Amino acid sequence: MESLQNVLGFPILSLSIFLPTAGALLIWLFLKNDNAVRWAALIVSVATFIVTIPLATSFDSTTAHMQFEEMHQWIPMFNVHYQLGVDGISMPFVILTSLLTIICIVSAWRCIQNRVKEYMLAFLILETTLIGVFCALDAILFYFFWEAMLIPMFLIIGVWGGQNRVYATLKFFLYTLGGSVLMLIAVIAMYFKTGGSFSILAYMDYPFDFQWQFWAFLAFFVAFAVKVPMWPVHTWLPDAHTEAPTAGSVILAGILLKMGAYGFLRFSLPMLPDASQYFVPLMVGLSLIAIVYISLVAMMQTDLKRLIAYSSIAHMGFVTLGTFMFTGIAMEGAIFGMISHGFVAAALFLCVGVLYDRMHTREISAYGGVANVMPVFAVVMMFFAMANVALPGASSFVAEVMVLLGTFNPSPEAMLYMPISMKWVAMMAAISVILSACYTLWMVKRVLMGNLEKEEVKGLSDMTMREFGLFAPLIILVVWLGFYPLPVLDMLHASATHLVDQATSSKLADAALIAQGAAAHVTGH
Amino acid sequence: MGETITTLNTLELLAIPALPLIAALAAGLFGWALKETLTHWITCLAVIAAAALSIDIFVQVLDGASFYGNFWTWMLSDGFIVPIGMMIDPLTAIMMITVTIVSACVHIYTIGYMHGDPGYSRFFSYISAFTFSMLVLVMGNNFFTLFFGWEAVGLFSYLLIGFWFKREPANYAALKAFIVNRVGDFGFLIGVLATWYYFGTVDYHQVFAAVSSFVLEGHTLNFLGWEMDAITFICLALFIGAMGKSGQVPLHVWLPDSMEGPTPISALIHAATMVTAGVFMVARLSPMFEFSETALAAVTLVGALTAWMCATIGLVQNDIKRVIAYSTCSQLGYMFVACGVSAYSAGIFHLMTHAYFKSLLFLAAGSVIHAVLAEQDIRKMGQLRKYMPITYVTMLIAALALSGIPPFAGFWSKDLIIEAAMVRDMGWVSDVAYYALLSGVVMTAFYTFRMFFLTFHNTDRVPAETKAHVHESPKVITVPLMILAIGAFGSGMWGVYALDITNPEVINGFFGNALFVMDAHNPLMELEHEPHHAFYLSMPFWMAIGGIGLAFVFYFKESAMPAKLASTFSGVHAFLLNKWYWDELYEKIFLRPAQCLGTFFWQKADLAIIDKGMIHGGIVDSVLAGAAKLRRMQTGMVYHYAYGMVIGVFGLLTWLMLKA
Amino acid sequence: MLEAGFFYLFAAMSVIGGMGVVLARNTMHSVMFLIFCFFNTAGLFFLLDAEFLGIILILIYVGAVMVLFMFVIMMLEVNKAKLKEGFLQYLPVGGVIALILLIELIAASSSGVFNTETIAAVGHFGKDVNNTVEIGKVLYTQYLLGFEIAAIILLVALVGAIVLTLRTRKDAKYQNISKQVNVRKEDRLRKVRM
Amino acid sequence: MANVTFPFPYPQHLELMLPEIIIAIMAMVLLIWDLFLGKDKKGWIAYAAIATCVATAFATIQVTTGGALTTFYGYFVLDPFASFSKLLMLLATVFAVILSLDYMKDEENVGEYYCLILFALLGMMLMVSANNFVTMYLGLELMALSVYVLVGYQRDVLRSSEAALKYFILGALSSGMLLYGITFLYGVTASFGFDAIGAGLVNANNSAHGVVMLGMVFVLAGLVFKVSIAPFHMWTPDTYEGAPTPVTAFISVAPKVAGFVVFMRVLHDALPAVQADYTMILVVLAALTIVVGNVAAIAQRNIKRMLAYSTIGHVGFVLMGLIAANEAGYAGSLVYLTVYLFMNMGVFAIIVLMRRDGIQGELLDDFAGLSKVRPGYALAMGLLLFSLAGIPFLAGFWAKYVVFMAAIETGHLYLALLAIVFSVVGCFYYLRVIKYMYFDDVRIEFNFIESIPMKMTVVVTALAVTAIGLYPDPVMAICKQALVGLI
Amino acid sequence: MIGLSDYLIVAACLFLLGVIGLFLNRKNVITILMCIELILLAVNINFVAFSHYLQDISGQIFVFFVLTVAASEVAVGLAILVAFYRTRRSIDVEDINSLQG
Repeated sequence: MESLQNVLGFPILSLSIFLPTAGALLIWLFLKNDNAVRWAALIVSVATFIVTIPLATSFDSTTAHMQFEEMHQWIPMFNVHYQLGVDGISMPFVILTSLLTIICIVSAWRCIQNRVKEYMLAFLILETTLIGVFCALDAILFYFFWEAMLIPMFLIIGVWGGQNRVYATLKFFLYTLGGSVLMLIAVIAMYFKTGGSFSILAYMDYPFDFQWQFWAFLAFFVAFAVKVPMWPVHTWLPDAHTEAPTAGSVILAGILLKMGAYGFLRFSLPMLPDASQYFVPLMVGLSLIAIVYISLVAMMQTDLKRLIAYSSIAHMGFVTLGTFMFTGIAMEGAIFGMISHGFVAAALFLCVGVLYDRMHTREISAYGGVANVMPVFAVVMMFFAMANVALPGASSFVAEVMVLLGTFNPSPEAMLYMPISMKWVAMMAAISVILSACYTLWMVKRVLMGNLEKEEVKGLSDMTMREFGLFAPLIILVVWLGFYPLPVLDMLHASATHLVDQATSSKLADAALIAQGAAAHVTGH
Repeated sequence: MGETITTLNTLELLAIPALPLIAALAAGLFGWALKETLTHWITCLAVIAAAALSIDIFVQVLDGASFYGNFWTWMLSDGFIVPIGMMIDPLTAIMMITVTIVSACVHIYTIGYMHGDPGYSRFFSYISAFTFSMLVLVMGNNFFTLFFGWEAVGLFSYLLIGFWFKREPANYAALKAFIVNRVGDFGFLIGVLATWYYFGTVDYHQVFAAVSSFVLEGHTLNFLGWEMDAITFICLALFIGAMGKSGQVPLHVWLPDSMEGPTPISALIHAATMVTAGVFMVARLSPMFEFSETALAAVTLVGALTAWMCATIGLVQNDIKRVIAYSTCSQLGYMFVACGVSAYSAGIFHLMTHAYFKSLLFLAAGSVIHAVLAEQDIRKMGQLRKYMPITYVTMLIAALALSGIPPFAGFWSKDLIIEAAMVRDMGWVSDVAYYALLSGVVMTAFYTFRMFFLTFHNTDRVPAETKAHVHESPKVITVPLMILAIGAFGSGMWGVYALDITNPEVINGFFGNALFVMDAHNPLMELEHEPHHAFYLSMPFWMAIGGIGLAFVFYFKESAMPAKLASTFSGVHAFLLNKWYWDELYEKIFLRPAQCLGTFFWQKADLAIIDKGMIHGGIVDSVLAGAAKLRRMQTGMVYHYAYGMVIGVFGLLTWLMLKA
Repeated sequence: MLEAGFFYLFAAMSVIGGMGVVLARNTMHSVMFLIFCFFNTAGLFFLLDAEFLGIILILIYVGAVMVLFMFVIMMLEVNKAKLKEGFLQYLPVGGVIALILLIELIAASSSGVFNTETIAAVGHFGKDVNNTVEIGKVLYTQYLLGFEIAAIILLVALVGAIVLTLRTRKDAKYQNISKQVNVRKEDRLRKVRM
Repeated sequence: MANVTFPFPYPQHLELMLPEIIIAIMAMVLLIWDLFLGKDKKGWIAYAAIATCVATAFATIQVTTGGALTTFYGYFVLDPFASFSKLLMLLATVFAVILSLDYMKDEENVGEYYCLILFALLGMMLMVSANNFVTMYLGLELMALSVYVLVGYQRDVLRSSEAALKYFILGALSSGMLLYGITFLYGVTASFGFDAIGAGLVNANNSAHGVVMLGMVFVLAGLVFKVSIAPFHMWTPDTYEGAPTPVTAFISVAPKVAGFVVFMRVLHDALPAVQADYTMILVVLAALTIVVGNVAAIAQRNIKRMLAYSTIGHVGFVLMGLIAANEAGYAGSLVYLTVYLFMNMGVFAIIVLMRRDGIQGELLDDFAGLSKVRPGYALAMGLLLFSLAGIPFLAGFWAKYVVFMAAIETGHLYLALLAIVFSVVGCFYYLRVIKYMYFDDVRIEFNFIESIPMKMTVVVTALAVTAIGLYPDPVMAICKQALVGLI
Repeated sequence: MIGLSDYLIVAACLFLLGVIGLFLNRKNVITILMCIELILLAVNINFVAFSHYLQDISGQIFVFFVLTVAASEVAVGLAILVAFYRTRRSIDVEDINSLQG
């Protein structure tokens, strides 16, 4: 796949990747005062956001090619390049990241009082790595950012987290690291297979034979499934979410989970279409488990953040389900679902944060009747609860419907190895309509509703303007995307269609040719 | 996408849902700044204006005007397009006036009823928003617009039932309502998915146009080993949605509980509008249902069962609103039977008349409750007619209408349904339906008048301390009652004689081609062929009279009889009093297992097996055990270290030697 | 024949000496066995025309190194030692391993390359060939680097041994060289104002 | 018998040995100078030692040419390979001396201490320049004897003497094994030169196979002992713990470099004929080493012991490059060693900085709350530990990456898989230290040594791992260049 | 006739005696040092034997170096031993146990 030149004539991706780190360095070196650090971090994150906006405005949505590309030698010895570029699939995530980082920084304004500087630095560096993951077009660069992300996140959970933070953060770190190392092995193996290239785009074109695809898929699968997370490697997420500080949960739910699904989109489907088709039953099965099983688990939670964490897993089940239907609708629905979930889950965690800042407990049973004393907050939380339930009018509805439609009518390639009709899968998935309502609204009932009985709750004060300011953009975005998803869908469309083409066109014929030596020269780039 | 067909003013149409929406937003977002007066003026005026516009539209539709068009593209992807658009035809128009008029009355009524409530503006915001949602539901021109309205009314119903969020039962009722509705929505969503899958579109016109050829192509699908027609599958799935919204067995359980909400809500949502959405949907989709005998039979059976069962429960309830609520379920059952036997127009007709008299009943009940200081138990009322004459009279009108006494509205529509069920030949299904409905009439009349007599006649059982407060309600409450009483009295005759709503000639009748009935199915056509009989020849009429008479005997003459009967048939009584134990059943088969399963998956599968067993027990423990073992091997004794080295050399050497 | 007899004598004696080193309870006896072993090994060296090495084995090893051993043993007063249970506990496994290793070593040593057919015994040198001279010729030329390094190794051993064992006791009289060197006039000469 | 004609030619190109000569002379000069210094001025010896190392480094760069040159009748070789490893060892020595500055202040015989470090360095430099077993053995013993003494330098501290004793006994056993192996290789090829042995083994007759295996196993046993490969690793934790911390730092890096360089030469030059056999052995040993190192470290409470096991784990990774036995593999091992030098020296610098009352800073808990008191040190330590754990944007990642590349290229996929899985296990104990530093509250009063050179060491190493992590290409390129002479 | 392999076998015996003595020994460290001497002795026998049979003097040179190094090792080893004894007051192998785990 050849790529477009950078239309801006300006390394905008590099800028958006390294601006936060540069800012972090300056803050580290020159600022002492906590308030100054807060403002500086805010300025840096806003600046980064502003820098990423041209990505959307100058984006050519008619093409699936990589855009704003940059390419430099990085490690010539191993043919590793510093290669960046975005297409319709990754571009929204870049903006999502830069937006959520602002929200994270603002959300920590008051509730983080110790080690403010380190906190802000961690988030800015985290932003660098996250944007890097979505922009990287070189497998090693991708892995580089993918793993580097662990360091700031480890510290964020571990330093500013809750009671059980050490366990949670170690679990998070080791789980994700353990998953992703296999990806490194697979990537290195692919390097040798393709004759010495780490280019993701080259991998997409290279005809791997089935055996290869099978193992590579499994290796990638482990890496991405842990990150998504998919059952049964999901148990780190509730712990991490529960113990993380509010902003940590926001970024975790908003971006980090998306990296796994993004990995499937960027690696598994286009590079290994035949294995992807082969593993559809597995992916579908795990997605359904995520939707049904995890929803039931979510329902029984007694801890607010755990509940939302489990609900995130359930929603990511929809994303993985849509990803493996190989139709444009489901694909777009899945990607849209990730974006939407980025807002909704982030907002729900912020809601919990608002409560936690006042009460310092996440136990649902400690609350009750909050709506009496925090009416504005109650409205906001109710709004996002309904968005979590995927009521029409919220962005999540668009995603859910599109995924379900795609699942009802998958491409024939997705059905190759599927023992049962996808219709039943779609129906199973649609049970989420009921279950999500159960766990979300039950939680809402227990927290917001009821009479004021607990003394602590009586003393709560409603949201401040700053807190409301955090939610306002999210509310606008959720409603906007709920009623007018077309701009985003439009940006996705060409890339998603292209991805579906890649995922549904078998590489085996080419691989056979290669094996015969008839087309030995087709070895990628 | 179908091209826009319009003979109506688009702006006027848009204004109808927009006005309540704007009012709702204003009341909701700026309620804290607006005074109570301003809030209710804004919302009431907006809804009254919407009602006026709806009437205007209705008049134009009567003249043959219609509208079909899209305004907005909601979702768009590969071959999948969801517009937001409107379709105005007689069916829509009649729903619009019903919704807006009842809503306007409720708005006005609310001014009095909710006066002084801390959530005053919030309440107005909700009901206006609800009106908007309901209008979207009926005016939409595709399945997704329908679904949008469908979910939105569910949402506002949830919010309104739980309006008094300090009250625990209200919160539970709200939750129950929403979740049970979501069960229905699950079916609906499947139906929509299947529709899109088979028809490639979600636009009414396009789907309807394609149905007959689609059926001829004979698509089937396999459901758990049962081969069924695709159209049947779609219709059944959609009907599950209708069951949820309209409180049909077995998804009726939320409707009586929803009486926890303020009374205006019960009138607006749980009598007149939202719960009728299911009926409306089946009628709207009659071109699809008509092609599936199975689906029609299911609709009929479910309707008949609900009509009968909820009537039996209504017999023994003591909460004034619950009695009315069960009667709502029961009447909705009638409407579904009408649809099931393909008498859609009768169903819609009953829907309209029911809207008036049932909302009247609720509002009057609300007036009573308001008077006796929020007491809802009819055993603590009696002789109230002396204090509240207007309420008494209006409620009597509504009770007569509900019981089906001519010439009140209920008679015309209910009688038609029962007769349609009689003449329609669907094998045993229609017979069952017919007898169920017939026996339902007796019970309806009985429990309605039981409630009525106990409230307004009988002995005065009002506690002394509340007696001082008992008085007729203010004008804002009584005026809507009177307006609705007009509807409850006259809408039946108006429908039959002015609109000719029951004209079986589909094309020439009131509904034109808004409803579709296969010629072979049309029971109204058969009724047309039979001579019109006088009302005193009608079976249901006598049944109703019988019911009222029985109530009269029990609660005027033989006051000891009811208790005696209850103790004689204590089992049956308890069974009915406990609503056939549906709640307990659901708790046993859904709620508890789901909780158990959730706990099991969480504690056992996630924590015990995956986390403790595999991760900790499997990986972490073995690594730690390995670490401890290695630590023990490092004894500190130099000879052990030397031993290790020698073993190493020995092992390698022996291995190589053996290999060679 | 005579040579073979001496070989077997020296070989047997050195192995017996070795066993004595390992088995003797008294550490001093072990040292004696080791000395015995060295003597016999020196005999083997002579049989192999390596007179120089044989001599220095006796002179340096027995004469210097083993004396050092004895000196330390006497200094530390550890000549009595008891056989501990660990010996018997590890003996079976250790013995088996040793046996198998021995078999392997012998198999390798007597394998094809080293048997008499392949490497025939060379005759002994005449008197004109002086082993010491031969060694000297190479040692100071070709192996000069090694020789230099060996010198440094000895230096390091010297320094190391001193560093580790030299004690500057408070009550002992010893030279403080740096003190002596850094001494200043004022320190030595004290003017006493009378 | 040897026929040598006199006058034997004087050794040519002695200037190639200039670095070694400088070190040897300076060591002896310092030994004498020490006698003339007052107790409070012993620190000068250290600075002189650093200066010597710096001068030697320049000399090394000066004398290095693009190819392999020999002197001393071919018993000493100077090629970029040797020079590069000498530079590494010099750097390690400089760091070790800096770490010792304060640590050894109160010890007796400080002058001899630095001299012994220089002698050990000399031994290692000779080792890496050895192209035959004689020079190699003597260099090895020179290093070993110096290091035994250094380890036992705190003679009044029991564990120091004990560590030295254990190291000595096992080291002697290992050199005995090494020698025993050498005898057989000599017996088969009648030579001590690596190249000659290599050629001899290629031509050796088939019946010699058993003997060659015997020789190979014993030689390998002797060599792997020095680089702490399981099951010849057991001295490592005890010695690391007992030795004075600067010495631990020194022996955790410099002898490993020397050992691996010699190992590479032996494998590549002397044993190519039996590559299949030794690869098999090394695969098993590498797997065992990685498992043992990473797993056993988890159970440790003492950071020096933990780092000892961590060293064992890392050595297993380095060994993977040797197993690959191609250009990428050897270069990978060198990259690994280079990166490892910075990481380990940095970590030990911080441990030394924390010393108080002799042992503080050795237990993991001692680091509790470090980030609150000294955020700079905590940050540096964090970077170094993450680097050791192999997390990207830090150098440790690339170190692992290069050896994985090499291993997978040569088909050792399973070894790579095992290694990478256990590297995850290994992460745990590094993270635990970070946990103490960042997540826990201060438990003890910190009392840091305030020493500019040591702070510089910390800064330099932390910057180095970050810089290499961000742009590893120069190091990789240099390491690849450095293979001239080996390949 | 006495062949090369006979000498090698003698050396192997001594080598193994040294090795066994090293790890079976439960007495004191001095015995261990002596076992190491045995091992080196075995090595020397090998070298000398090879040197003789291969007619190559360099084997004997190596023995010369080995002897030198061995002497140095003994010096250093005994010095360490003495230092250890001074703090531990014992040189029993069982008592070298403060570092473990």
